[in-house]
Amino acid sequence: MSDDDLFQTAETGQEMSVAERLAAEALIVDVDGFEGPLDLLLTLGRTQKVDLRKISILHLAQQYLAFVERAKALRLELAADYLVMAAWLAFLKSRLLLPPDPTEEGPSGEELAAHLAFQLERLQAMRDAAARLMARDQRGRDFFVRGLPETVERVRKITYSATLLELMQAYSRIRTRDEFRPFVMDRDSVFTMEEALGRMRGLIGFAGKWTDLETYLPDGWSADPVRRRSATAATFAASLELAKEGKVELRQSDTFAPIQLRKREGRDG
Amino acid sequence: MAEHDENSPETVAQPGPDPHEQSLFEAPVMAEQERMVEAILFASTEPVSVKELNDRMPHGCDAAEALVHLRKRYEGRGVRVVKVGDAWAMRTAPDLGFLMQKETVETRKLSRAAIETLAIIAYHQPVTRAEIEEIRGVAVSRGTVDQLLEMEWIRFGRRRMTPGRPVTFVVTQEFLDHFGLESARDLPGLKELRAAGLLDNRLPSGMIPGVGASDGADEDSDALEGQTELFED
Amino acid sequence: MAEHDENSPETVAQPGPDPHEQSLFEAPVMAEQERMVEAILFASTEPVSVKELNDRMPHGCDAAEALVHLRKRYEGRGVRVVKVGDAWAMRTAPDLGFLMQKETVETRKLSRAAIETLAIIAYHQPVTRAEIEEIRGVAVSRGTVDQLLEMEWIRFGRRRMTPGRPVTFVVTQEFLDHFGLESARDLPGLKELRAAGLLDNRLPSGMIPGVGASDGADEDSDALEGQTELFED
Repeated sequence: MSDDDLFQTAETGQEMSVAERLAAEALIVDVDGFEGPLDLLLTLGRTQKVDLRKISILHLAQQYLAFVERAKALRLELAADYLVMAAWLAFLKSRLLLPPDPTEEGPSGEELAAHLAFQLERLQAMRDAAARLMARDQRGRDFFVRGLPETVERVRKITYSATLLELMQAYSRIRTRDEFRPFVMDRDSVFTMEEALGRMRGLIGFAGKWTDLETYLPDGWSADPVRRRSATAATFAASLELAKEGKVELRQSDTFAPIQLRKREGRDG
Repeated sequence: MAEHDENSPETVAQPGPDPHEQSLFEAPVMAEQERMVEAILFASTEPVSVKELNDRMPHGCDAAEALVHLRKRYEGRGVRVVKVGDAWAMRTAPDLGFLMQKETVETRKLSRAAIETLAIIAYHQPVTRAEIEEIRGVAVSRGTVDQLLEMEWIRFGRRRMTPGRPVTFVVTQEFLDHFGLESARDLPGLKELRAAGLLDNRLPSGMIPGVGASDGADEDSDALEGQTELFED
Repeated sequence: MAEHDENSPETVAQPGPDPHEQSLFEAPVMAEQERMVEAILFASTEPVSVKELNDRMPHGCDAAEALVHLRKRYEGRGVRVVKVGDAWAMRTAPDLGFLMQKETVETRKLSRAAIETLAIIAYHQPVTRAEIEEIRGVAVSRGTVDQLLEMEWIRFGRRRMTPGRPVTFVVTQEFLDHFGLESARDLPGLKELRAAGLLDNRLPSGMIPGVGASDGADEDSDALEGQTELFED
C-alpha cells in the first residue's frame, strides 16, 4: 500500500476550498511518511517518549483512534489496513478496560497488548537494522571494484564423440545400402536364362557331338542343389531358345533320361 | 595457451590418463599460484569462487591456500582481498573512498519501503512475502520487491513447505558484495537481535489483524527452522 | 564514510582553501601515498596521469615518487604497474594471460557424413577420397575430412602408386584409443555385425542370403591388407 492509496488527495483536493485544502495538506505532510498502521502506531508510540515495551497500548489505541477520526473528518479515504487496525484497537481497548471474563477463550487483553508491543518493537528493530546496514561501507561509494576489468575470454572447446557402435552401424548402413533395391533376388544362387544363353552361345560352336545338357552347367553350380537347380533350369531354357533359333538340336532317349544337345549343322552353316 | 604446455589440460585430460603420468606434472609452486589468483581476482569486477579459480588455474593448484597467502599480502594495502559468500574479490580499502569521487556511480535512491524490506529479508531470510508484510504491518508493493530483485540484492529461495507453498526471499552474493559482508551471518547486530527474540516470527495465531497475519502464523515454525538452517552452515 | 575522518576530503578539499591553512596539514606518509595511488589505479577505468593523481590525492602528496615505490612492490607479482603513454595503469602480468580464458567443453555428436567417412577409412584403409566417395555413393565434403583430420582420428597415408598419385587416408592411434581398439583389425566384419544384429536392414535377413558373407570375406582381406600397410610406417 503506497501513500497515494492512503489519501486520495488529487481527486478530493479539487472540491475543497483553499483553506480546507491547506488543512488537508497539513495533515498529509504529517502522515506522508506512514506506510501502514504499525508504522503509525510506532510513530505515535515514539511521541509518548517511552520504551516500547512499557508503552501504554491503551493510550496508543486512543491516539490511533483519534487519528483515524481526524482523517475521516477530512473526508480522506482511509486504506483498509488502517480501518482494520482501528477496529482491532477498539476491541483491544475494550478488553483492557473490562475485567477479564474467565469463561472466555482466547488470549487476554494483556496478551494481545504484549504481542502488539512485540510487533512494534520488532518493526523498530528492523528500522534500526536497515539504518545500520545502509550506514555500512558500500561498494561504489566507499570501496570500489576494478575499474578496467579484463574480459574473461570464453573458449568453447568442442569435442566430438562417437561410439564404436555408431561407427559400425554407419559402416553397415553403407555396405548394405545396395541390398535395398526393390525385388532383390538371391543373385548368388540364381543363374539367369540370359546368363545361360550367353554362356552356351560361346560353347555350342564346339558341340559337334551329342552332349549331355548337364555338362553345360557353369563351374561351381553343380555341387549346391539350389544353385544346380537354378543353373539347370536356365541352361535348359537357353537350349530351348537356341533350338528355336535353329542353332542346336535336342534329344531325350527316355522319360527323365538326360537331355542331350548338339550343334545343328547345315542350314546356315 | 602455448606457454604453459607442461601443465596443459590436454596433456592430462586425454582419454584414459594413467595416474602415474599425472604425477609427472607438478603443480606450480605456491608463490606462482598466488600470482595466478592475484591476476584472476584483479582482472574481475565480480567475486570469483574458489571452484572457478581452481578451474582456471593449471591442474593441481590449490586456490584456497593461495588465497590465504594473498589475503595476507594485501593486508593494509590500498586494495584488499575480501571474501564475499563463497567467492573472493579485490576491492579498494574503504578508508580511501574519498579519493574515488570520480569513480562513484550515482546509485538509485532506494525508497524507505525498499530499504526496510531489504533489511527484513536479510535478517529473517528465508522469508515469505506474508512474513515481510506481517513485520512491516503493511502490504509490500510489487514494485519494491521487483526493484530489489532487479538490483540482484535479493533472489527467490526455496519454497516453504506450508499450504500454498509460498516462495521465500533470500539475499544474494551481490548484496553481500555491495555491503562488504563476508556472509549474512556478519549482518550488523544480528546476534543481539536474535538474542532479544526479535528475529523470531512468534505470533499468537489468528489474533492480529492486518496484512498477512494468518499466513505468517502458518509459517511460524518454518521460519525458525529456515533461520537455523541459514546460520548454521 | 564517517569513520575515516583522518583522511577526510573535506579537510583538504574544502572550497577556497587558504594556502597557509593547507600547510598546517602535513602530507600523508609515503606508505600512505602509495596506498592511495594503488587504490586509484586499481579503480580507474583508464590510465591516470601523474598530474591527475596529484590532483586527486591530498595536498602535498608526491604521486610520482609513490608510483616508483608501488611499481617496485608489484615487480614479479601477478599484477604490474605499467606506463601507458603519459599515464599509469595496473595490468595483469602478460605471462598469466592464459588465465583470462575460461574453457568450456562441449561435446557434440559426430555428423552422419563424418562417421560414415570415418567408418570407411577404418575398414578400408588406406583409402583414397575417390574410393570413399565410391563406397558412400556421395561426394565427401572437404569439411568432413578436415574435421576428422583436426580431431586427429585420421591422417594421411602413403600416396597410391596409380595415375595422379592420390593421397590415402588411414586411422590414427588416437582413433584406436578413442574406440578402445587395439588395432583396426579388431573392427568386426560385416558377418559379425549382422550376427550382432547391428545391420539395420529393413528386409528380413532370410531374403538376402549370402550377400554379407561374401562381402564380409572381401572386407576382411581388404582390411588386413590395409593394416599391414598402416603398421609398416
